[in-house]
Amino acid sequence: MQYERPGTLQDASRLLVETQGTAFILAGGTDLLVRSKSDDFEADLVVDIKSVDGLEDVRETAAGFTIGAAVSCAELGAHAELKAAWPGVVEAANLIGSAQIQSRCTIAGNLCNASPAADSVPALVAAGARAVVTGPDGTRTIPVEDVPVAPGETSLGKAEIIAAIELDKRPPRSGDAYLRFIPRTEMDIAVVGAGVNLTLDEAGTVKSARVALGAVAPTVVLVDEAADAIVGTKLEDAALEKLAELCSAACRPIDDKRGTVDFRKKVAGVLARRAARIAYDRAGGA
Amino acid sequence: MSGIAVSTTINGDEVEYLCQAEETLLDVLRDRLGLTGAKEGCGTGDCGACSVILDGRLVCSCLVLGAEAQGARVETIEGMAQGDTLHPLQTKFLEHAALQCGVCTPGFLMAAKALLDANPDPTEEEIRFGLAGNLCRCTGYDKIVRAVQDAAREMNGG
Amino acid sequence: MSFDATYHDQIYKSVGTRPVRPDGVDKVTGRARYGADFNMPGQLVGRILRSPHAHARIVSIDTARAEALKGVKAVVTAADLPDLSDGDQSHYDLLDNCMARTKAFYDGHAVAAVAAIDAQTARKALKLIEVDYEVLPHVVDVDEAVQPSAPVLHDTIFTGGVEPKPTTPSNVAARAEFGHGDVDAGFEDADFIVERSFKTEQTHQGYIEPHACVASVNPDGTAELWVCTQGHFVYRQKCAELLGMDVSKLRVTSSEIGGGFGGKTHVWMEPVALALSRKAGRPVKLVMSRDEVFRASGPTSATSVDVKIGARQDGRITAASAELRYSCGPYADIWAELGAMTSFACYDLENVNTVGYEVLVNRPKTAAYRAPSAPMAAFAVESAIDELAQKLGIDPVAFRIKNAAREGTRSSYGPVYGPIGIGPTLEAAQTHAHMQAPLGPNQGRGMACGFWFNFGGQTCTDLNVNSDGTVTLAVGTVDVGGARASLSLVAAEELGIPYETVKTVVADTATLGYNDMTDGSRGTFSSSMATISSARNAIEVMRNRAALMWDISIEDVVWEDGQAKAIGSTHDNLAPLSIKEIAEASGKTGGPIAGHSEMVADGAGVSFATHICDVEVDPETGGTKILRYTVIQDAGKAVHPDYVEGQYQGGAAQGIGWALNEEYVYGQDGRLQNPGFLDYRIPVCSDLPMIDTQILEIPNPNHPYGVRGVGETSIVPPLAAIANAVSNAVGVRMTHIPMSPPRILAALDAQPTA
Amino acid sequence: MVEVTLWGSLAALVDGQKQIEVDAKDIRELFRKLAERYPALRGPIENDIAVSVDGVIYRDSWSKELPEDAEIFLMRRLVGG
Repeated sequence: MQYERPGTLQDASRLLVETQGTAFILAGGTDLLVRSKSDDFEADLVVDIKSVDGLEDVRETAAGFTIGAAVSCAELGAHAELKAAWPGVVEAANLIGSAQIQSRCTIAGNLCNASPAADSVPALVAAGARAVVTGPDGTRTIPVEDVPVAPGETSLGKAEIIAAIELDKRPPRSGDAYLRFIPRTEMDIAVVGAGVNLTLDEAGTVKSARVALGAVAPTVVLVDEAADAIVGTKLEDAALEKLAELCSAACRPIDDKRGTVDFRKKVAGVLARRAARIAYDRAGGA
Repeated sequence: MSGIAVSTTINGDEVEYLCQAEETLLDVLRDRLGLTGAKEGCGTGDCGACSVILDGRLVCSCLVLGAEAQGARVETIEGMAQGDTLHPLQTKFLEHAALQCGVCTPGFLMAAKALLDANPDPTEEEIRFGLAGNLCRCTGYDKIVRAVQDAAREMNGG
Repeated sequence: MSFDATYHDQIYKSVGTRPVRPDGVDKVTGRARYGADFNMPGQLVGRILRSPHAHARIVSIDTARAEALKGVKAVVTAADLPDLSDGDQSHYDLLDNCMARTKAFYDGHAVAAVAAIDAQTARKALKLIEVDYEVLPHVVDVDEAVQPSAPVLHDTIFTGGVEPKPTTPSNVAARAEFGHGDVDAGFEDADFIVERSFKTEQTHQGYIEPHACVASVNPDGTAELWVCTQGHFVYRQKCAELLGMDVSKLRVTSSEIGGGFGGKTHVWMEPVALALSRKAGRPVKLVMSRDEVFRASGPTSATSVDVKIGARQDGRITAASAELRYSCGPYADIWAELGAMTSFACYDLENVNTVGYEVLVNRPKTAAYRAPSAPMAAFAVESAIDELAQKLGIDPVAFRIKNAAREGTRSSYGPVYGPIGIGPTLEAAQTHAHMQAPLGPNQGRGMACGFWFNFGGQTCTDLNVNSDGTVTLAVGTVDVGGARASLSLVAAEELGIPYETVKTVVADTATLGYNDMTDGSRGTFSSSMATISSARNAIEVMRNRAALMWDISIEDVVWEDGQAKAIGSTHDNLAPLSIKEIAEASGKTGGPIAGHSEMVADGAGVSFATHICDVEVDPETGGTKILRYTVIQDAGKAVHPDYVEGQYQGGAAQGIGWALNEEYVYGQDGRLQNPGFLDYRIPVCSDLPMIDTQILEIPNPNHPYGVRGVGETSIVPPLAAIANAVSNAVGVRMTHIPMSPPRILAALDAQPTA
Repeated sequence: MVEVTLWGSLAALVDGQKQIEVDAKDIRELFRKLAERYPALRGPIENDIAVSVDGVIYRDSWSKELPEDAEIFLMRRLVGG
């Protein structure tokens, strides 16, 4: 195995283009190094992008936020402006693993690992986040939900690298939230995750909303019909029940070591309802 | 296969080593540098027994490549005491019997140090969540939490 | 001089205090050396190839390509180990578990091993070993394995303990029955009967330190083994027996041990490490990965238990019965028998009957896990007891007190009890503030009792008085959680000297006589007894030396407060001689001063505990939070109360994990789905509250200080205490452990809506 | 003469008897006489048996004396964690 630590995206991309063997991008490494412990794992090249120029910080722009691919989730949690604007995204990112994992893991890595249970992804999808993808053919910006295509698989080309995640500037009266269910209080993979992002009008009625679920299908599920069910409401009980019902119905989960189909369906609705309530409060809804 | 040459700082000392690309920082510390205080309990970042502080941040050294330590500052349990003076956390762990088998202790001490460095006066809940990445199977955590509380009190002059 | 082990009440100076442990500084500075922290010159890296199949015949193993790989120094299969087919069955099984001879019996069963110059080479070599398997049907579930249609693991096993002997082989290795009276008549006499079936899933001890050893076999056949173990003398014995070595040629040193809880009482890979070293002619280090620990060490049994208890309206139990099926892995053992013995041990019963069935399944060999087999039986029994109390409309604590065993009660496993602590722990629970604390919505309180036998066993210690009057105590029981501090306290107490002047070490097998393992809660109980004996022998020597120094008769010398005093009116001018003065003169008065002891430390005394637990259950997710937890247990005498509390808290925490989340999950293919700490969910710090403890001290009459074992009993009540709490919180009786959120939610959903 | 109770699986080895009278003053003598009378017990006595005397379990103590009126049980040797 070869280890490289390029200084530019171009060099990183070139290393990936030129390799004949199996290559992996290393940012936080909290997924890649775990996989590497398996006797079945083979890698010829690891490209560490932590020294790549421009990937190491969070930039606030007129349009919103650009989060470099090498920014650790712990650093996200310490970014006051980002946290104020997108508390749901940040809390989702901060749920990934322990303090030790937080020091290393990144949301771009969480996205590229393409686990159906990734914690930050439903929150990012609900937030309408975009991935800035750089490769030999230039740079393209795609919705975050277009990155994972199946468990462990992404839409990225061989030499493409996510350079950053972009989040919009917040309109007034907006809030987001992410909740997950785990059996313990820490250190687990989400059995179900739910992200809700919404904006209210001046009367406190939901003007727009996005609802995304994790760990209930092969990839993150954006539940438009559930979002529609709360638009135009003030999250009255009936609206929340409808939201929960539609979220449960949108699930296509499996039975596995972490949970059952029935459990995931039911809890997806419960969490979406609770997350919506938190997002609504954060948006200033009464 | 030639090794990767790494220059780093460990517990304040400049250290140079050669390692293979596959080797983790934990492998390097234990097998190449003889610093066996960090333990491998799982190899997958789930138990925290290999915790070290890398550039001021707590990490599982089993999830860091040895090559990544180039130019970094690494703190391990072996550097926690200053000469023959134990760190207050070490003293309080002893006084409170916060260890039974002791194999998780170096990781807990590093995690507790990182926690108190960032938050000198944590609540019980903050301590419990701050240490959630470190598994202990002997103590039920009770005496560990009390030791950290007491150390924080002492370090804050109280 | 014969040793008097009977209890004598006394005022203690050292025992009962809480000093810092002698091995503490090593452990907080990272200097303590555990299994994997030791290296030898020229050492190779060992790795084991494991079966990916739950059940498969090994048709052939071709190691040629692995052996040809550059850097590979030895490859070992069962063919390189002694064939014990015609010998003792338990030895055959033990070695077969270390390296499969004819069949792989579980996912993870070792089939071959390599020793190579480094980890990468060893990993490559494993991939070059070609094993031809004939995959066989498998069974992992304990209830499925007893069905006549189940695949049979061994066609040579016919259920034992059954007359007439069965004619067809079966996965039920043995049946064992206990009890007395007439349960049928007792149930006839009952006004209320509770009858229920319970299941518990398989759990692992979850020690943080994986198994690790370094083996070095010399060309002359002598060998050294550095290993993390609960009993290095036992490992020496077993390795020597399995490999056909002289015991004297194998020197075993126990490393610091990073947790065992019963899991490090058997050899798992140590004979393989020795075989690799012998073949390679170099030292070999063999360390299990966490994945290997889960797949191929010794978890506890999965169980299925049917319980029936009847009581009269007045609250007296009239009869109790249980049928218990315990999984053993692929080899016959006595786990169900222990479950059958312990089930009703807390109670005074006229009519009781328990039957245990040892069930073979395609899972790893079951090993002891802290009070082995008792927690599962207690879960079933204490759940049923709680339900019966509810039916009777009696407070669950009062109901238990009314039926509790006491001195003179014939236990459900046979013998009559001496003085015991079940009643006092229950009475302490009844008056504990925890019992009166208010509960909120979705919260529930549960309590339960637990029993464990405890035992003593073979023990040997050496106490050396150094030339400056300090003391070195060498013991042979591995220190799993602070025993060196406790034993130093005991030596200090007996000698009348300060704790700080005693240093206790764990000696290796070449420097001390045989000691049984640290299991059965025996470490402090038995080694403290031997330490007291050693100290008394050393005092005898020192009285002699003092007599010589004074030139008086030994009858005129007594030992008090760490010094020799001359008694009698003719000697009242003689100033006492301190241990230091006697030690300093020892070169002239007869040489080194030491006290030795070898004994069978019997009379451990049974142990009881009562736990109280409050939980809150989220009715929408089934998530359970432990709000408050209290442990009340009899310690006999708490030598070092910190470590007694630590045992109580640790056992409770393990029980909490078992009750709520820990379980082995097998796929349809018979492979373990969760061999790691990510999905085998042991409690993390944020999962638990502080765990309150109350130590009761009801002296054990068979120990000079009244000490009882304390290590194991604390894991017995939690499963039931938490199940009772959850059942009370949600209004549904929980019968399947762990009570994971999906199981709780499913139980709630299965309830008819009111 | 002491009365010894056999528990669990052991009774099957002595024709289903649960109680046996043996003239023995200590555990050594008890084991010797039981093994003479019931050869099937020889193996278990060697490896698997402990003796409970008035509720206290003795695993390895041959010299333990057996008072006439003592409650004596042969039990399985226990294992622990």
